Amino acid sequence: MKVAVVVFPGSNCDIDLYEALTSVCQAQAEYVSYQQDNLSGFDAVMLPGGFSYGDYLRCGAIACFSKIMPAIKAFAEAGKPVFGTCNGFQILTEAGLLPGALKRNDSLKFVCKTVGLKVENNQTIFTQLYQQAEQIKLPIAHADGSYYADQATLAELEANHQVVFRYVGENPNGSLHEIAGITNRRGNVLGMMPHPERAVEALLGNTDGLRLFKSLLTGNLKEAIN
Amino acid sequence: MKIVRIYVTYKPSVFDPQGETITSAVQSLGYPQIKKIGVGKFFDVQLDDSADLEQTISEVAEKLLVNFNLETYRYQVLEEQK
Amino acid sequence: MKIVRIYVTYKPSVFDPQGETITSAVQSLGYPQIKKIGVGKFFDVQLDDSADLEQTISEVAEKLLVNFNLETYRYQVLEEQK
Amino acid sequence: MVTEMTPEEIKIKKPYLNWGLSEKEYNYICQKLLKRLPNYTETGLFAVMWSEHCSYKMSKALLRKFPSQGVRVLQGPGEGAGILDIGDNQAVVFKAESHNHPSAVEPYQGAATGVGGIIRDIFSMGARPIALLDSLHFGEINRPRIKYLINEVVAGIGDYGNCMGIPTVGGEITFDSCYAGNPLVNAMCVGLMDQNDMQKGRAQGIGNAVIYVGAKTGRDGIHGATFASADFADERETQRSAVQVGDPFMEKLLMEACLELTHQHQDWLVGIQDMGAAGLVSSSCEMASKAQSGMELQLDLVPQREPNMSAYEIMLSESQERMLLCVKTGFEEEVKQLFKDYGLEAVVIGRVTSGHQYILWQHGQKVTDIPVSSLTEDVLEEQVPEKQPQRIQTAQEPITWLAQFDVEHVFYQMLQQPTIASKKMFTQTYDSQVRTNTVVGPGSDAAVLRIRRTKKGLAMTTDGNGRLVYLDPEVGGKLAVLEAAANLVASGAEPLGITDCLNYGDPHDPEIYWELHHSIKGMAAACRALKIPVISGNVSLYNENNHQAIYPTPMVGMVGLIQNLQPRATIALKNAGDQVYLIGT
Ligand SMILES: Nc1ncnc2c1ncn2[C@@H]1O[C@H](COP(=O)(O)OP(=O)(O)O)[C@@H](O)[C@H]1O
Repeated sequence: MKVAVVVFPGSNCDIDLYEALTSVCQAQAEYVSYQQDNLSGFDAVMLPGGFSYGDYLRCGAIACFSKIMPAIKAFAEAGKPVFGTCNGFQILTEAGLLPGALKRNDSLKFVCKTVGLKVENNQTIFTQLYQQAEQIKLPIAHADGSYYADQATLAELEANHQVVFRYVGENPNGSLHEIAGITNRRGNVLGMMPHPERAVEALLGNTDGLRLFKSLLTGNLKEAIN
Repeated sequence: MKIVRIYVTYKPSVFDPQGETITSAVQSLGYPQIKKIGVGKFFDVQLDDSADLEQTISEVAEKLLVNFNLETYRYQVLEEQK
Repeated sequence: MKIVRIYVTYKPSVFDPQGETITSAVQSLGYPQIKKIGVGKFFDVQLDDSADLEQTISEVAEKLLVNFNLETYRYQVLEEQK
Repeated sequence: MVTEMTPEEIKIKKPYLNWGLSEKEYNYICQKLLKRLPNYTETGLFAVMWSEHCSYKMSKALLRKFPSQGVRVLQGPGEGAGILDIGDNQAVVFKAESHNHPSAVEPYQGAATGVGGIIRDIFSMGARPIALLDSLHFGEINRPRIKYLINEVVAGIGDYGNCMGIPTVGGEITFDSCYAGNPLVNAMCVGLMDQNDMQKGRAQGIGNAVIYVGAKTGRDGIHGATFASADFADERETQRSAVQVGDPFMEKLLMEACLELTHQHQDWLVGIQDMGAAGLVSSSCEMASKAQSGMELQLDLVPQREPNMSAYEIMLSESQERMLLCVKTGFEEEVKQLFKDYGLEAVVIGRVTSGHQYILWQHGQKVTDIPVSSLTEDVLEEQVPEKQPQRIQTAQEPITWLAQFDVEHVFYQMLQQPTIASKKMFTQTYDSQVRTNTVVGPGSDAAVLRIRRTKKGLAMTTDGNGRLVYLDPEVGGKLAVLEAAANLVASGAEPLGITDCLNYGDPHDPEIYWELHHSIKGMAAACRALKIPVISGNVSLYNENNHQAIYPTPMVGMVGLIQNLQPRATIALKNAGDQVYLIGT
């Protein structure tokens, strides 16, 4: 399996994703510039965290007009896995690949810390190695992570089990329904504010994110998601 | 040259933490006569006269400047310059 | 009840990285007819009728809403409500 | 545009006194260096280059006391940052910088641009910045203005580093009323590099191009020092602002582009330096001076954000996110294209020339023609009288004080001191983990970062204690170094080197100069005893408010090496029943 790590101007967790995939999981990964327009040869696409275009205007808003975006959309429409963390999640919502939006945290401040999460749906290609309802811990680092969608959208997300990760204990940003990560309807696009790529090595104190990458890399959950 | 001001605000149903924070800060500074402060942003767009104003503005707003999940907008032509 | 809208912008000499970035994004989206986009914020202040409008607004603007190192403001009475 | 004074009018009206140049210096420049009267632009260049901030004319003699040699030292003081050998052909690069005065005026942008500046110092050496630390000192938290300062400074530091994707991993925050009118905002950046990628800030090779890259030049921060004390009522009315605004997104692009240039195209590049204090003049003439070259610049080619800027304004502007390169003839187009790919503008603004003149052209006129070294090397070092403060003379005898007190009560009271209490509410707003190398983040003795693909780690800390230095500058200076070293050792690292920020009041006050002298003496003695060289640093003087100086506050930034990084013993107590030892005297 070969993974594309898309680099936008201002992305800064690109290396973290790449290293989690390559040096930790021994997978094949390549950086793909926002100026490219095709993703052929890749089996999965990941959008890293950071501050694309400085987060000017709105987080992720300008990045979703990059040349690579149509290719990412086509990739998602073909049912292949697309993953976005933090700014990557924001880009996916701005591009309409995921519903809703991410607002300024209720505290109005950037917050970097480790939070508790509950795995709400382990029937996805990204979470199949977690237990259903398992509690894990992952780092967050964002100023705009408060998930918002209107009531109808929220009801739909819940009904379709699209909420994959929910904050437990404390809601660090004011997200509605304590939402930390969601998929699209089909389950092949996952966006989440927490950073699993920061939790893949014992040396750095947390390995709860490792199974997300391993879930994806072991592949073959076709049955489970369809 | 025309200048068009586009006003963007949160939809009424969306909680605006900044507005809340500012309102309570103002009240604690001792201004009970202020009931509420809402916050928004605006964009002053300088346009060539040749441009189809209405279409350009609504396109740019809808594609880029406004996120319809959260926000709504209005605009106003500020001035026409020679 | 009155609503006063306070417009806050950077002073003309201050570098506005956000405006620059948005302008070039819009131009590269294919809108050469847009020459420049400036960014500002506004505050809609709901005031009791009893309040001394001019004084209250200038006080609140100067104490809280505006950073005079970089910004300047104007205001406008939007509406008077019963 | 204002008409500029003629050389004769300058001689008579002495505007340079307001720009910080003394009459003695002016006369020396006229009689000994130029043998003519300098024009308006030239006078301005002298004033800024001969300021303490750029020339260290008062502190130079004292800074020589620091040991700056050592087997690991690849680059000592004198460049953008110091460099130390850490084996395996790798090197660690670091420097600290103060942004006290800009932060007192406009705390958010002041702190943010301080961080931006120190990051440029690191990547201009060819290193990738891997960590940021800060050292912040504020007044007691008892007034809204102080709270505002704290929140804005912390937000400014956090937002800049977070956006750049450089983790802010450590630092210190203290509160004391002496900093109420003059907060201290010091930032340190640490970088990592392959030794082959080392760069220098020099311009040599006749005909080689001088290239300007990054943001456009505006009227930002011109005479920052004078602005810091300017009357704000005037600023409001004029609707003008000289505050420098940071653009971390631009800096991120600039950093990636410069790293690509220095790592992959060394054959194109001769030298690289950031435009920091005194912007274009200081970077260009320092680059020429270090290589004993001459330089000619065409100011009309400098990208400008505002119309009608004078030569003086262009040269002195402190607009942020700009770099100056010296590029070999024939590679100009390649360099321009490289920056264009990052969405950045690179412009040839001049050439290295034979001889040693510094020549500026604007609108077809030669506006400056002076020897390069007159701006950099010929600065008159200033002899400053010093005097031991009365309080120290009278406090020679230690007082023994034994009192009965309730240990538990005092313990709780201590924990409530803001200086001692947890700083989590601030450090949580810093991304301390981005780039996934942070083994130990904020809240420990020192931060620890691993070096990927090696077994090694780097530990780093900033420490300073103005109160101790105030009580006894020499002992306090020693303690600052010792505390930093102890923090590294407790984190399992061998201390390698020091950067510092020397924050003091007005050095023309003999007592303050004495404090500066004696605290440097103490620091230097501790450095020698521990064999830790000082490889970079910064001096910030005139930290006063209403003639009340801050405590003399030298900040020590220290970096150490861990040869074999394992999950470390960290500061947290682990198990009930574990024993606690007190080691030392
Ligand atoms: N207190 C100090 N201790 C050691 N070196 C210092 C000190 N102050 C300045 N230096 C060195 O002197 C040189 C010039 O410093 P500075 O003017 O601050 O550089 P920059 O223009 O990059 O800010 C640098 O190499 C710096 O490391």
